[in-house]
Amino acid sequence: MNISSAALPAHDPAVDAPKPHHAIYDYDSGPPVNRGKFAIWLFLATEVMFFTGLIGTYIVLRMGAATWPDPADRLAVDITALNTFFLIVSSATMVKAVERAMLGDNPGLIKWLALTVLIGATFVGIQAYEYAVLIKDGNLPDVDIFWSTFYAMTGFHGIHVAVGVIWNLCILIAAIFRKIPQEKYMKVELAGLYWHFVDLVWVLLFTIVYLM
Amino acid sequence: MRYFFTLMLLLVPILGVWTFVEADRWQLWFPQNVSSFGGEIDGLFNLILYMVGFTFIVTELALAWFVFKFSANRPGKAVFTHGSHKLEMIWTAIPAVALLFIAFSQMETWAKVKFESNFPKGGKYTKERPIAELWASQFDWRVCYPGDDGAIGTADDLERSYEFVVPVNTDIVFHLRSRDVIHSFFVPEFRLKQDALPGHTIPVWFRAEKEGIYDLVCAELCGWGHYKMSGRMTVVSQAEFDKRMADIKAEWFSNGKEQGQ
Amino acid sequence: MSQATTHAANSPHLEPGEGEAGTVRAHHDHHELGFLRKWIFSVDHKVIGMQFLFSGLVFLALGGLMAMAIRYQLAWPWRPMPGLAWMFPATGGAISPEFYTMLFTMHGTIMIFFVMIPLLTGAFGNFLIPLMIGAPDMAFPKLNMFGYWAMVPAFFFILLGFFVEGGHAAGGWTSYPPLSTIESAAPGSLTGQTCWLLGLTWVGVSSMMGAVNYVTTIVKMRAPGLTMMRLPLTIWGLLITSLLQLFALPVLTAAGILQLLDRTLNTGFFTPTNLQVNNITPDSFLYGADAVGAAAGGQPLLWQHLFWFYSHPAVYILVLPAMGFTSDILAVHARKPIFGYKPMVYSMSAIAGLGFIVWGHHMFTSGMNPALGMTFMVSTVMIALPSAIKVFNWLGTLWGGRIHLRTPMLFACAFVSMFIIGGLSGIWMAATPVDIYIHDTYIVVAHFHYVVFAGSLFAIFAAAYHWFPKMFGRVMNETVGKVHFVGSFIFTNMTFYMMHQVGVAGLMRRTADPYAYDVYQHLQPINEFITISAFCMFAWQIFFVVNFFHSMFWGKRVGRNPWNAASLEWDAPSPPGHGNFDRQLEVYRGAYEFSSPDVAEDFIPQTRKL
Amino acid sequence: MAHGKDMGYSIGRIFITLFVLTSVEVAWGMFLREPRWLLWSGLIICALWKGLLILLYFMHMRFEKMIVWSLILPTPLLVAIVLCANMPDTAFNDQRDHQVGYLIDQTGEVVNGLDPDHPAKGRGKPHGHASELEAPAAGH
Ligand code: HEA
Ligand code: HEA
Ligand code: CUA
Ligand SMILES: [Cu+2]
Repeated sequence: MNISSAALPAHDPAVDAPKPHHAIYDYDSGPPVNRGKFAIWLFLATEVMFFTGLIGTYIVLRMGAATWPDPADRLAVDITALNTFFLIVSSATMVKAVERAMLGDNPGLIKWLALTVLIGATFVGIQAYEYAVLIKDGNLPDVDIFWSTFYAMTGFHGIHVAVGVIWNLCILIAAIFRKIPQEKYMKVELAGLYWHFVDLVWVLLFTIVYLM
Repeated sequence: MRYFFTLMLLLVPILGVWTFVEADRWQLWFPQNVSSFGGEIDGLFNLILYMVGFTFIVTELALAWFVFKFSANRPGKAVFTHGSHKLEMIWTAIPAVALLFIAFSQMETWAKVKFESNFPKGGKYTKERPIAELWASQFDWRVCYPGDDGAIGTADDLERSYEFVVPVNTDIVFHLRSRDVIHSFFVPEFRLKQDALPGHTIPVWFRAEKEGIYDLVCAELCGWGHYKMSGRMTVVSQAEFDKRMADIKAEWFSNGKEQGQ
Repeated sequence: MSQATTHAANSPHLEPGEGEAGTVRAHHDHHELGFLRKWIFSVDHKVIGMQFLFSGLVFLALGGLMAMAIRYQLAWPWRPMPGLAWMFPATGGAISPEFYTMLFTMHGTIMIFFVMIPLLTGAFGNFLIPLMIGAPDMAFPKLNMFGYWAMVPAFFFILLGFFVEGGHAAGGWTSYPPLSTIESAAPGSLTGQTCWLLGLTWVGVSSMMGAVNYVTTIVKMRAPGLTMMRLPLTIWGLLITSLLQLFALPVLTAAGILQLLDRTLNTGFFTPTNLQVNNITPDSFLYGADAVGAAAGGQPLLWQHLFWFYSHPAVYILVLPAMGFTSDILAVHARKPIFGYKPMVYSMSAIAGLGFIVWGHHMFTSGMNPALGMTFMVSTVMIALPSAIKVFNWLGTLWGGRIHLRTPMLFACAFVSMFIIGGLSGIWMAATPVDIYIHDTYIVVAHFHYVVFAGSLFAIFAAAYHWFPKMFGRVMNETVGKVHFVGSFIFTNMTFYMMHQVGVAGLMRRTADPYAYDVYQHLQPINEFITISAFCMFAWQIFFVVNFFHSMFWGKRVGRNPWNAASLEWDAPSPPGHGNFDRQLEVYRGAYEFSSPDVAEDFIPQTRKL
Repeated sequence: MAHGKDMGYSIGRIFITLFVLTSVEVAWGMFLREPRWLLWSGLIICALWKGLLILLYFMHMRFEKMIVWSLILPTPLLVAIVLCANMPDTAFNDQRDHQVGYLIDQTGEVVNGLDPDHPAKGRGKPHGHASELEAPAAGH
């Protein structure tokens, strides 16, 4: 063989052996954004694409339908409108919670976060009630394409809300038992970003599914 | 060793080109073409073949040559360069032109075959009055000719399974439909393929220029029996076609409609 | 740059993401980890990479075995497979048509979702990203661990499918409805398809977690001085791949969930009304026939659009990291800087960007609006342009080099050689009128095996040989490696090149017995030739398997930097310990300063200050 | 800490605006059902406005750097691409035998299941009136 088998640099145990104890050299490069925030926005971008799949399906199917029932005839717009208000209120309380966390005001954080969790849970509860009534009336997802799309979209949004409630609840528990120090406010802010996103999706869904 | 590896890399373009040259001899080339636009499609295939074939030979030879030349044991260091702006421009611009040429050269034929606005007009068969409806289902083909009234979906329709008879040298338009899952109408000799989409009626046209019997192949996976979902495309003269239609009609009405169902 | 290079041993313990710029922090819990913490529930990116690597290899063997069964059937249809009568008692060892459809469906699914994506991004992505950017670990080590653990339900469901009634999914890896949604349409559509969908959803979850982590790590955790334009191309490939996954994959997840609803709740997103399967209207379509009916009235093309919106970018997910590996390996072993580094980065980005608007080329004959087909053709043809730039730059990198023909280099050259073949046949298919004829023929099969098998898998082999010393502190045996290369290269070409020819002759893919048609009968000898080549290729991989495992324990020990490469991973010990580096790195240049006349050696590590 | 200690805007003001917009939207949706274009454009404007407020203020995007924007900016483009490509094949596909939403009814006929004039003929039942409908005849 020719140069392809040229001698490789020799192994030197003194230099090359793995060292069990390393210091962690952690350097923060790139744009001045918190890593967590950066990651959560990436995640929200994937969520946008996920709901694009669902809402896009709804839009093209609806445009391709001969007729589309007036949602007001089939859905209880009034209590859902109330639910929409709830979600907006909970977004506002979430902002307050983040603000308190930034200021290092743990009791304030607990108060506002608890309120957020409560209102969020109410939203889920009302949606569950809405589903129960609809299902009792025989309006199952397999009845027609209106119901199929309705359940697919509101169902996945509902799951997102439930996840948000659980996430907030975890932070709430941490705040109660361990106290979230000021410099860790980012924990709250990340949950907040997700929570507002879920609210934002609902704003669009409510308009498209219930009002249009 | 470098001789050996260079030879291996060289064999790729050499044997690669050789198989394409010899393919026809081994019957590994297109089946005969009998449709009016098939020649154009073959031509476009060959046009791309020559263009990419040229690129293939040049790049593969360059690769083999570089590996050979520059793996030689020689003194000194490798050439120290980070690239060349001018070269980048050249090898961006030339392929760009070539690729745009390829893309635009395809459009006319595509429009001719698939655009509904380009379907043959004024002939015997049109989009509105097709020669037949071709139904695909797991795992067979059925043809539904209109009866005397020339319209499909009426009581005097004639149904026939497996064989689709059409007259030669005539612009044929038919409707492709599916009863269950997606299938695909494919006649290699016609260079024509179109999926049969359930819930859709897709108009398809062709013009067969040679009499004969051709295999009708299902080209989209449609279940376990996909491989045997064959049909037969029979192209006959106009006189023969009229006779066949009369036969089909006689058979259809003497056997009772149920049998064809 | 002003960052602390001193050992700030007493700095408070911070969680990742909260370190201020230039923080150096020390770990105090240096106790030995138990087996479980170290190998199973590890948060160390190197161990997680290994987990992906080994599960990927196991699935590679499984997918490869399925390919062998496929080839057997295509050469000698319905002939009992020797020694396998116990597996298929009903047929005496022969492959039934139902089983054949299941075979290629699962072969495609496993190879793409359980082999290539986990190997490229999961294994090499995990292992290389922190090392090549000089970071101690991923930005979110726990998330990284969950990324692998999300694969566990995926493994479970995809394997479960083989044992359910009716067998595994059999609608092709593309799973077009209504074949995949109507239970009576195919045996695999009973329960197998549901397992398939669940498995894919979990792969999606895993990829999403991984991708968020990779992008954050690459953007936020580069060593001081390592600007984006100094990153190795492997990292660029992985970064762009991750972005593709983030933006494309959720659409497939949504579509998969809709198909799951179609199957389980009888919705009808993808099923038009009034179908008659097996000549009867399926029960579930009839009003009142059973408790749950079916809301048909959907659109089958919708699935195809949503599926390909992901799965076309997915094929670039399969190739961009491979292109990155190839670039690195070519430069190192040719001792030359990458020719045109910036054009390489831009062309990868262009491939990814264009990759989002070409998916319709899989649907030219599907009944898609032909005007759409026209626009998709133009964008598809144009995607060859950035690929061309890459090919020419690889050739430019080789030109004037001092090439060491070691095994990784040979595989990398083979990648270039065979990616060209696969890419060029893509142009035929991109041309709409030509695709009318060649769609779903073996030309397509030849095309994508040239890019995914001869391309990406060869790049994975190259990467395995190249980074093996970093993973295990030992090199793989050179001679056996070369033997592995020679056989693989020859048999791969013998197997897949001839598929072009049978494709031009019109042979269709996904047919259990092509010779049921007269037009294809003369193709049997050539198919036998392909099959025998494929068997040889499969058998030849024994050289890789033995070499791999033998070298892991008994290979020749090497130092930190056996190839004299310049990028950061070679600065760490081999194998790197917890936290990767034993000093604070500082980066002064790009990763490809080979043969510079400024120094005596033929390379300047990124970290050396001149 | 990356930025100052207060949110940089009045939470109350944004909240009130959202509140009012939602009220307007619901009222609009309930009472202004004809003409369609007016209904839809009004609703879309309200929804987008609300969404933008949430994005800019609650999610703090107004105060974020370009890098954060760049993570989310590709999505509207991709959304548009997905929709545009699907429109001709699903929404405006004239090769379809039936438009979206057609079903087989009790009599075996293919009907428009979404037609509000024949709720009992198709399968959609109006909200809360299920008990008024007869149970369908079993078997087919
Ligand atoms: C790694 C995976 C990978 C890659 C990189 C590609 C790359 C490309 N693919 Fe491929 N493709 C697949 C994986 C891949 N594909 C798979 C898996 C399928 C089948 C799915 C299924 O149906 O099951 C498929 C199917 C497929 C089809 C559908 C065929 C059909 O079903 O009818 C088409 C059609 O346009 C296509 C086109 C292309 C093109 C144009 C490229 C281009 O990106 C290639 C660009 C590269 C080059 C062109 C070579 C290098 C360039 C030069 C040397 C310069 C000069 C060149 C010229 C001037 C021409 N591919
Ligand atoms: C990455 C993707 C990938 C890979 C690597 C392969 C590899 C192979 N494929 Fe595959 N193939 C697909 C993706 C892939 N394929 C897809 C997507 C389809 C379409 C499916 C569909 O239509 O739905 C397809 C379809 C397909 C068909 C068409 C079937 C049909 O349409 O009827 C054929 C036929 O010849 C085939 C053959 C082969 C062969 C012979 C190999 C060989 O190269 C395999 C050789 C095997 C090995 C090289 C593995 C060796 C094992 C090891 C190295 C393991 C080491 C293990 C340890 C260390 C533990 N494949
Ligand atoms: Cu019908 Cu394949
Ligand atoms: Cu593609």
